Amino acid sequence: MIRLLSIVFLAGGPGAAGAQDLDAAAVQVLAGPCASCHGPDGRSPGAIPSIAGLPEATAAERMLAFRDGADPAATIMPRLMKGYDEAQIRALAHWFAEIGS
Amino acid sequence: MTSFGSDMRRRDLLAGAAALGGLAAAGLGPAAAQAQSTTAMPQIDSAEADRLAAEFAAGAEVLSQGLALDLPALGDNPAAVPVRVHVTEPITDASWCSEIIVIADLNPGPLACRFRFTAATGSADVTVRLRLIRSMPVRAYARMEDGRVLMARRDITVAPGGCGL
Amino acid sequence: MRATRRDMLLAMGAGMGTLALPQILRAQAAAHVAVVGGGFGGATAARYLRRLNPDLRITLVEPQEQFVTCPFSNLYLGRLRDWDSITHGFDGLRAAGIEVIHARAEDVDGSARSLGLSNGARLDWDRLVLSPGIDFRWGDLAGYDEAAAELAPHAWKAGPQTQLLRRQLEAMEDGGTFVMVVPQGAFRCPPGPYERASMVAHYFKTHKPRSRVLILDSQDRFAKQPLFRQGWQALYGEMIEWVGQSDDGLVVEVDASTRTALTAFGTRHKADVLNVIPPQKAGLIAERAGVTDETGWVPVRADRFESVHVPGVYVLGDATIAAPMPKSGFCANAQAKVAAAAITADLAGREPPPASFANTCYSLVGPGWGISVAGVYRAEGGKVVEVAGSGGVSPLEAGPEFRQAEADHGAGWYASICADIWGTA
Amino acid sequence: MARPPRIWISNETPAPGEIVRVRAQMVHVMESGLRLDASGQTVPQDILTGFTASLGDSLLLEWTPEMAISQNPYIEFTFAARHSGRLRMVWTDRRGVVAQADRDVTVG
Repeated sequence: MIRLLSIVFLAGGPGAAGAQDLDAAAVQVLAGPCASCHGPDGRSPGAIPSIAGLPEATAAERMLAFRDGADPAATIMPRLMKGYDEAQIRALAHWFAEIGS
Repeated sequence: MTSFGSDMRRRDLLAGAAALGGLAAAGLGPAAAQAQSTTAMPQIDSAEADRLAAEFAAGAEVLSQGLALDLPALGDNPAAVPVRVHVTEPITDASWCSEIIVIADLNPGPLACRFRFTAATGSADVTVRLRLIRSMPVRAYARMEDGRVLMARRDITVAPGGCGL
Repeated sequence: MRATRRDMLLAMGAGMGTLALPQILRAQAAAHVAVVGGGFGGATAARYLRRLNPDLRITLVEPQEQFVTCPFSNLYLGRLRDWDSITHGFDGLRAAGIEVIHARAEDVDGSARSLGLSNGARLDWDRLVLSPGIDFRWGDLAGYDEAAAELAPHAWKAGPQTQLLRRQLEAMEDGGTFVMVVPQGAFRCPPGPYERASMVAHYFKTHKPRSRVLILDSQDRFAKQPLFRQGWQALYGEMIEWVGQSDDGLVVEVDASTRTALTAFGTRHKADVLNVIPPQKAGLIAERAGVTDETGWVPVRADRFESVHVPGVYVLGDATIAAPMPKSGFCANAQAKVAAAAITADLAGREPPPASFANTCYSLVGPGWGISVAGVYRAEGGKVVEVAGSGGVSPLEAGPEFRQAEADHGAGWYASICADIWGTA
Repeated sequence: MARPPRIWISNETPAPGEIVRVRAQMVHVMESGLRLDASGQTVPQDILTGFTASLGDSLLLEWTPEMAISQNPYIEFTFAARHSGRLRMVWTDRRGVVAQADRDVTVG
């Protein structure tokens, strides 16, 4: 069900904090809490948007905007995204893009 | 309890520092914001607490019986931790407690408070509420009129429960 | 016996070198994980273990055939939710290939790696997950015991107690007083009492507008305090009164038969409905398993939520000492995923992936008025730490759209996490 | 003073020698002296420095709080009721006496 993914960092770049730890198992753990709001595998049954299958670049951009406080309509996501570095955010974007594809 | 530097929890320190800073109990703003506005820092070890204890004992042998120290093992609100100290042996006209001190080892000022009693008190049983900056040993010493010094000690885990406290 | 087989496998692996690896993995994949507790921690652990390794044998032990969630049970009290919507069965877990046994876990033998059940069965396990929730320290609050709880319900474990409290609220005459007693010491769901006060006030406002809510608190501050107070003022005016410890809010004795709460400074509060939330500790099976410490809660290794006392036993949720993570359903769910990954890795002889947790707690102050707190956590030096700069509560100055969005997100969170855990929406 | 101290006494008419329990709490900011204000200046320390309890002419208890004592200081103590008299409790800080509370105790 969950495929083992080889994460390729297109934009995280070498030397990004924590990037070397981000094998598939690590990203899966990182993505664990996402499901609590966005639904299993990012497929939401309720009022919170699904994130499975979002294009990777779009998802990363949105998460980074949340983190940087650049989305005035956001509620809780800025507070959550401040807990992740850019490499982690890009790995999450990749993870949920792959799940939906 | 020996090494205190390695197991420091950020929130533990933040909330504790806020408690000592004096803001936490007022319920103003998130803990992180409070913490940024205080200079409260824990002692790095129990040296100052030991010095206070030695000063209190003044050379007398310290007995680890006869004094009870009650505090919760888990301090989930570091701004107000109830601490009870009482002499467990009978207080009589011939044998009574004249003084008690409470020491919070790693607080910025480890001496938390001092009590003095008289022959008229007929008892030695006190409860106060402490603010604690982090997990630490708490101890109490009692001086008996016959010259004995009694001591009790408990470790407390300070772990504020979170959720927007 | 299990341990012996495990030792043998390890020895075989050592003896045969890398060529034997596929066989070992297959053999280890048939390991048995027993999970005690079908709530936010346990059911999540069972489901995620199954996802991470479809070959594992997984048994979930839960006495109730239907699990009623504490989250959103306050909305049931406020008549904003019906009972069925907070009740979840285990068919979803069975469909995922998890064996579900409806019995109570009675004892744990950590060295023999076995688990005794109330139906007389014994289960051998290779790894055990305990997610026992809380039990009450009956007797810590004078006058409040299990019999008293039938008159003055705690409703702090969702189920018959919740229904009893709602019946009492419904039977109360307009103009009555609902009194809530908030305990000393760590308790499940720090914002829970204040959301409950909000929901009872909503029910009063819509059905019994002359009634009032009185909160007697053992502390001088509480979770999301400024946000709750702002919402109370806006939605309920003076209906909710909160009395902190410094204002004589600490209750030292309860008389359930007269529904009276006595404070430390001698004030007697007579309630028409009395809700006493008692002091708490880890669920009883944790104590029996030998994983609790002198605090009554369970210390765990933060990177995997394995007991520091009994290897091979993983403990999740409200029972654990995981501060700064709060005792919330979201945290239990997040911890379960970390533990499932750690168990899977451990059984395969790998290091567990780095732990990462988050929490989001929504509270409903009134219809369309939601507030939240969030945090992101990781394991560091054996402790859970909050990631610097992350988390925090909803802004105090937010407008109605923001509050409405958070109310909607709260409902969305509930739908998602229930789907994630029980496969129910 | 925001309001008078809160007092509870287990028995105001105790038997001779009975151990009487007293709870007392007053409103005080207990400013630790470790806090910085919005402009980064240290807020001066302002704590309760003393508390005494006496029964008639007999001193029962002196308490010297330090900055570790929580805001709105709480104290609970006991004494043996050997004679009737006025139980007087006095709180002081750097400004002097900030609160006083009296209760009559009649030993019978």
